[in-house]
Amino acid sequence: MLNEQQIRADFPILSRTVHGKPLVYLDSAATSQKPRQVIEAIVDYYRVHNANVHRGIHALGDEATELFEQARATVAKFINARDPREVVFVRNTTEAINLVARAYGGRVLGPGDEVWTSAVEHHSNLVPWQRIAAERGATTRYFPMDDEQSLPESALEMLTNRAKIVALVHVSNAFGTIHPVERAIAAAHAVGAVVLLDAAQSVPHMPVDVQALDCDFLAFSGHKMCGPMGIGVLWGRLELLEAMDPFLGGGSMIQEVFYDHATWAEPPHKFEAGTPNVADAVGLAAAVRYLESLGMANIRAHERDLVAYGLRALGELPGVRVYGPADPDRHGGVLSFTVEGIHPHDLGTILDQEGIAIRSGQHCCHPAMRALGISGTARASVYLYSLRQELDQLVAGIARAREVFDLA
Amino acid sequence: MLNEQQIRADFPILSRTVHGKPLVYLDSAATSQKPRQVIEAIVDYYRVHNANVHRGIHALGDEATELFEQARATVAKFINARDPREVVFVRNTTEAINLVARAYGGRVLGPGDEVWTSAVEHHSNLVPWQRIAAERGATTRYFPMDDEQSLPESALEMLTNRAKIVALVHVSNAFGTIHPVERAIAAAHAVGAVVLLDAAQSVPHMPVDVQALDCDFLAFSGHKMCGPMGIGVLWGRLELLEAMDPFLGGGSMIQEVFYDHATWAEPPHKFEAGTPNVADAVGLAAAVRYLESLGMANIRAHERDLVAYGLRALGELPGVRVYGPADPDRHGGVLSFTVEGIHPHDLGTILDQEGIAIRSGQHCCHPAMRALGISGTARASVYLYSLRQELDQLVAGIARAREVFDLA
Amino acid sequence: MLDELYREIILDHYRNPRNRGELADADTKVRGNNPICGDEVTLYLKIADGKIDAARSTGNGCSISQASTSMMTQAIVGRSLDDALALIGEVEGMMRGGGVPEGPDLDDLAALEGVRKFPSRVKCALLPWETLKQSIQEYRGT
Amino acid sequence: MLDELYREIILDHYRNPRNRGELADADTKVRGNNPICGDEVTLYLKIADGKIDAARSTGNGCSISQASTSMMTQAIVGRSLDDALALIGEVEGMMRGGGVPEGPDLDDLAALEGVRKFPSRVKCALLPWETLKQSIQEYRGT
Ligand SMILES: Cc1ncc(COP(=O)(O)O)c(C=O)c1O
Ligand SMILES: Cc1ncc(COP(=O)(O)O)c(C=O)c1O
Repeated sequence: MLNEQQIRADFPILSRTVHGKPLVYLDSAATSQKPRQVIEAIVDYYRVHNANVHRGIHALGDEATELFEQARATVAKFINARDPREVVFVRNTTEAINLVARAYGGRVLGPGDEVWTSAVEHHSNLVPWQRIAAERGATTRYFPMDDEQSLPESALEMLTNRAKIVALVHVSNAFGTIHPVERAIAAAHAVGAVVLLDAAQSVPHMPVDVQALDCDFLAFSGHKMCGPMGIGVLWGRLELLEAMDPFLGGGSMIQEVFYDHATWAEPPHKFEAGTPNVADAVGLAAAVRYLESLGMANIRAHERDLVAYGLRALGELPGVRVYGPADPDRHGGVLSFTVEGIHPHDLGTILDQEGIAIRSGQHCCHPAMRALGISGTARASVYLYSLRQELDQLVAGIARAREVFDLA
Repeated sequence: MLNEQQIRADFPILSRTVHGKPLVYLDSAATSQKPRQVIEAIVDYYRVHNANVHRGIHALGDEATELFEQARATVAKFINARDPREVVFVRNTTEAINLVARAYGGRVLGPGDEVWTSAVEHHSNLVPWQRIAAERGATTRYFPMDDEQSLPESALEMLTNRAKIVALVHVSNAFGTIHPVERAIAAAHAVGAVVLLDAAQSVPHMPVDVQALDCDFLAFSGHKMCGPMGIGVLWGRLELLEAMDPFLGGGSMIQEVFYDHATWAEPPHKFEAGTPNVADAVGLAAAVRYLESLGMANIRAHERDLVAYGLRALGELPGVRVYGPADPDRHGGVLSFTVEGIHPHDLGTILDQEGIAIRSGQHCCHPAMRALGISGTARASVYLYSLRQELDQLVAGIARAREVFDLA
Repeated sequence: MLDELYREIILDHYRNPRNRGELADADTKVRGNNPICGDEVTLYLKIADGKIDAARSTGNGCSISQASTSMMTQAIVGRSLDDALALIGEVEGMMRGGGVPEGPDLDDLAALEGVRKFPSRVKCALLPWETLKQSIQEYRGT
Repeated sequence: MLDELYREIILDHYRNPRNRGELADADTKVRGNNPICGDEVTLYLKIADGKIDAARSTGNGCSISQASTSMMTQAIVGRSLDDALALIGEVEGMMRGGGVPEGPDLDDLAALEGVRKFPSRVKCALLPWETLKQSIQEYRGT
């Protein structure tokens, strides 16, 4: 069980007001708020240790390098990576997926090959594959979704050995679905494909173990897990990272540079060109320690409770349709819904006047929305600091919106 | 004139000690220290405004978006860009150059075409061009350097209309040379090539006006100009940015996404895939305001004074050879030198014991070092918070090193 | 404050959009969309002698974008292309704090004034007007 | 503290490197480098019956890397490849806080112990030893 009061006191922003009302922040799937422990880690880095890394010789440089590599080790342990060298620091999930698309996909894909994703992917797990597939003469294919916006296991039979890469969202940001990725990973491996998991919405919210999952690449963003913006993680199997092309070229990713060619450093440095974002890597490590101090299983239990509560409360409202699995065991901290007669955008504005922050729209999932024949949904997403009482306020806000639109 | 005492009070790290001695930070070319104004801007962002941007509908999202776009406008004005849409936020100089290499170079380069850089480029302005040229069947060529490690104007005659891109360092991080880039830009334009300036070491240290320079792309890093790590800038002419391919694919950079294709947003968003580093963009804007409050011309005058002082002092030491122009008007805040009988690395360690942080090695310029037949240099680099007295300490430290090596 | 956004006249245009549907013999057909919220408008114009003879629209989105579209199709019929361009400018100006457009058939438009207090909704109100601008530019081949 | 790093014996090996130069009939020739500081070592080995018969080096770099190289070429001649591998392990261990290697021809090596208080210099001291490891692996074809 999480100590709600203590946790909320850790997040300075949660005590502010919006339009004169206390902030009810239900947009954590877009980005999470930051505890003071993370903010303080960044401040401490800049006030005391700041230097460039891996260029050593002076004390600050040594300290910064040690903090940076410790941050890598902290993240590696958090997702149970075999080796810290499997952790590449990037800006965000989007960059991580682009890195794999180009440096792995660009190497292995050829005409006739297939990249599989699903009907419910975030644009960040669609566009990079569309682009590299087009460049290499390969094809992108899509698993369909069932009527709970979940990946049906039967769809996995569509995989053949033409599939070289399977790139799947672990937990959907648009519908909250926790997809049965274990089966998908096994099915992909059975046809010889490697699997990238878009873990932007899973790593922040539940225990994730790359060895237990047996995936090949995992991508996630610091800013969605109590960490700072500007830092994200690509985890990859060491042997895959070693065999891959580099991504960006420049300082730090090289072994030796000549006028006519260059040789590459080993992973992870091979993929970290230029001055890395040391301060925010240090901030991310503080976020990981914060999450670990609460326990990822406890965080998931807290969110599961909220989602079960929210699914029930929203389901009782007239004209409300909630997307994603009805079973809270298969539903992450995202409540995605529509209210008949009120466009999600209008609902968002009305709730904002009550201090309630939700997100409305397509949630970077145009194709999925088009497939469902809707122009978007309203999305309330919870995190470790969210309260049942905030979902009550959401429900009251929806009632208010129905009044504004003369529906009540 | 800068108020030295007041400035030093703004930088918390400058009051720390190293090995029991007060820190003498002479490694600002690697990364600059951060004033409290910048640290506070980041803290304020996370404590009060944090949200994802461009996804609106709630007050925090509006505030974050406004801060982010204001930061863009602040940076645009700082370099005298015509339009804030010409400012693309990236991680660092390295990413900016890779972006142009791929999204512009990948589009315009073909067999027989040439990309020109110089003999003294940072790896970040070499490797991306080598890679894209190899991919497109084009050739990389290099302007030679004269015996002050400066670009000789006569070399510009080597350009023909096979040159499509000229990518030059504005101020050399390895030798401090302020290159005569205006002439190079005119020469490049005369043969129809576009010019990218690697301004990592110029924008932080002197007035830079993209319209006066008449360059086509400009790349620089926030962390070298009192700003946070993890944020950098690519400036490009709007019409070039509009004509370019996108770089990374994903959220925010799209107009519409379908299962089989996608269409792109306008610049700058077209190049900013995924959640941007809002907090550090806000921090960078605070850094720009800090620099502007001091005045870039004053900062340059301060550094010119230090460099003139340092060139004289180092030049008087036995066995010391200083690289780069002897004329301080053509020499940025970088003092790069060797001491006979003492390897730069050893010098770095000995100075570190005195609390003096310099950098030793090849400064990400392997080819230039190889061309000079040296295995590296020691580099002391100054910034707005540096003092003459710190250069005196450097000189005393070198004397101490000569003792350790029995040379005194 | 919400009352200023959701004025009765806006909700009326939202629920009962005017000039709704395709226009078979349209001279221009342009689609505009807002990638963030998913609002979309397809605008059909019939143009003769530099004048808008008919305007219809399809699409979907929030009350503001759809009401604005409906009001616009009412307001522009009978106007010259140059007048329409000027009107676009006036509506944009209103969103930045300028006055409300005045003239025949423009009364309803004043109801959009309240949108400017909701910065994230200004885009919604302007979507049809940007689509109109693009339609005129396409028609004129510029 | 500097005295522990720059012991007289290290400076001596730096100024007067032993076994310097190429080895014409070498069985292995391997180049190691440190991309950050530019230290480089090329190591030549003559190997017979699983034993190192001769070792020479070229290259350049800081006092620590070059002294370590010089000491290493002294220490390994006459040792079996397996003994050399074990010695690499001992030197690595010394850098992480273990004891100093003991045995014939190993006295000088103890002078490297002070390097471990300078974390950014450990890489310099280990460069020749890593190059040796790679040489043995190449020789054995693994
Ligand atoms: C001249 C020059 N170019 C490029 C870079 C690369 O900058 P960054 O590491 O911030 O990408 C640097 C700094 O290291 C530099 O000094
Ligand atoms: C499932 C999913 N994938 C990818 C992303 C992209 O993450 P980022 O914007 O941090 O790159 C997000 C968040 O927006 C997401 O929810």
